[in-house]
Amino acid sequence: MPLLCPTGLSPLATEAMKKNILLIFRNPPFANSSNSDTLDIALACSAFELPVSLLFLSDGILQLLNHQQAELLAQKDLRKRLNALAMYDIEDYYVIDQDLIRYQLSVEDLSLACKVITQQQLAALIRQFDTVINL
Amino acid sequence: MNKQQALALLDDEGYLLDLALWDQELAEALAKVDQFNLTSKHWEVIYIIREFYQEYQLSPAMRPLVKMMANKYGAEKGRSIYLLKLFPQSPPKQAARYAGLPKPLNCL
Amino acid sequence: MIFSILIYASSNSSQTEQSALRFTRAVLQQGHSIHRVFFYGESVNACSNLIVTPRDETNITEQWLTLASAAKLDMVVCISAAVRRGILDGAEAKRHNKSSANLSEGFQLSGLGQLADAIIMSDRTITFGN
Amino acid sequence: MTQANPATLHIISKSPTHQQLYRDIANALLDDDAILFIEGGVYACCGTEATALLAATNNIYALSIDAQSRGLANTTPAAITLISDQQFVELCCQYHKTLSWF
Repeated sequence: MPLLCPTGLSPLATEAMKKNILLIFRNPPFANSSNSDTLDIALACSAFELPVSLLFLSDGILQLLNHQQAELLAQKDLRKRLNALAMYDIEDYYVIDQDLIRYQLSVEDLSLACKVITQQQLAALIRQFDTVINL
Repeated sequence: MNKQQALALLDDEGYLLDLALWDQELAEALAKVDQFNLTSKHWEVIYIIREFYQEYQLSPAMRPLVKMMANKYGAEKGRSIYLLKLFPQSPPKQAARYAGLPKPLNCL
Repeated sequence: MIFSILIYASSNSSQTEQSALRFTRAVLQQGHSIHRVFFYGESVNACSNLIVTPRDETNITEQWLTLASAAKLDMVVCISAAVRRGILDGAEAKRHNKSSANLSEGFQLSGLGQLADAIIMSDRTITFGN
Repeated sequence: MTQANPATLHIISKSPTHQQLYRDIANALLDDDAILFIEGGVYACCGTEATALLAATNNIYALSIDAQSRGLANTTPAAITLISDQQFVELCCQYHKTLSWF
């Protein structure tokens, strides 16, 4: 296996500024803290002018369901903070059509205005980003 | 309220320990201890920031605070320069203190 | 190249910390640099100085500290993840009125901005999680 | 300066028991992407899962130490290249970014 690795390369400042980041939400609400942790990364990146996009993949779309009542479980409602994203200039959200179909959902059932992409478009979407974080 | 009474209600960064205790009078008292004068312009920001928290369960950072000010009070007040004149240390942090909200997400 | 490592392990006993440590060593061995190692989520638990490892098991915290001091690593622990899990440095212990601090010397508590900075400053950010 | 490769290195650390994860990975792959199995992910080497992913990309690796430690070093199919920690680092350099699946 020919593996060649250029050492000592670092991004030029201008290159660094052009970086963009995709954050993937893969877990349902209340499962663990990963959705909340991922959201906090989004807010932090926004403070650093790093362009952020969000992908709600698999059970991640369940985080967006309307009519949740987190307070019944004495939990904070993550959707309130998700709704704040637009105020942080984070407005690029994606879901996959198959995930909607699997749970018999439509975009109207979701609390954010997501772009629906097909399963086949997922790989091309990922390709557009310099960094992907998938907690 | 004297300085000692006020400090007892705050953590050592000056944020309210029990958010439920907040009211306007308390905010004025805290400002007085800081020798900081809350004008009606400051109150506009304090109310905006509380509104933001009610809606999003989050103390806003600078960018959303500016946005929200612009939405509600127009472009002149929706500028970071304007907010920095009112709260010279850091508008999101200082206003969150007087608004009785948690410290904004620690980003730096 | 400049690397940063994000660790998001859900338990101390998992192999994830070990994988991240070995990877970090390999990065350095090959002449690359590590901009930052960022501990997030449950992995902040590895940064407590109260961890007692059975004698016949490896103490991962000590290994991080050894590597960090040899390679001058910047090891940052997410402050909000740490504090809510009872990992406090002196300043946080005082601030929250707790009787003791337990963050191992060699780790620093700081905000998520340090992760955003790491992403911007590094050519590669690698996540180790489970 | 050989930074032209825009492809992704997918790092998988869960076993194929996590079927939905593997379906997501399959959808997330382009044919010039690479897969690296680490930790429990190396169990994919002894089932049909890796073969299914092989249809999507030819670049499949497994971390040698993780395969060896789990008793899989000798049963790993020839199509999967066992690599060292050093080669893991080299792969990260070769690909534009990594995406961890766990």
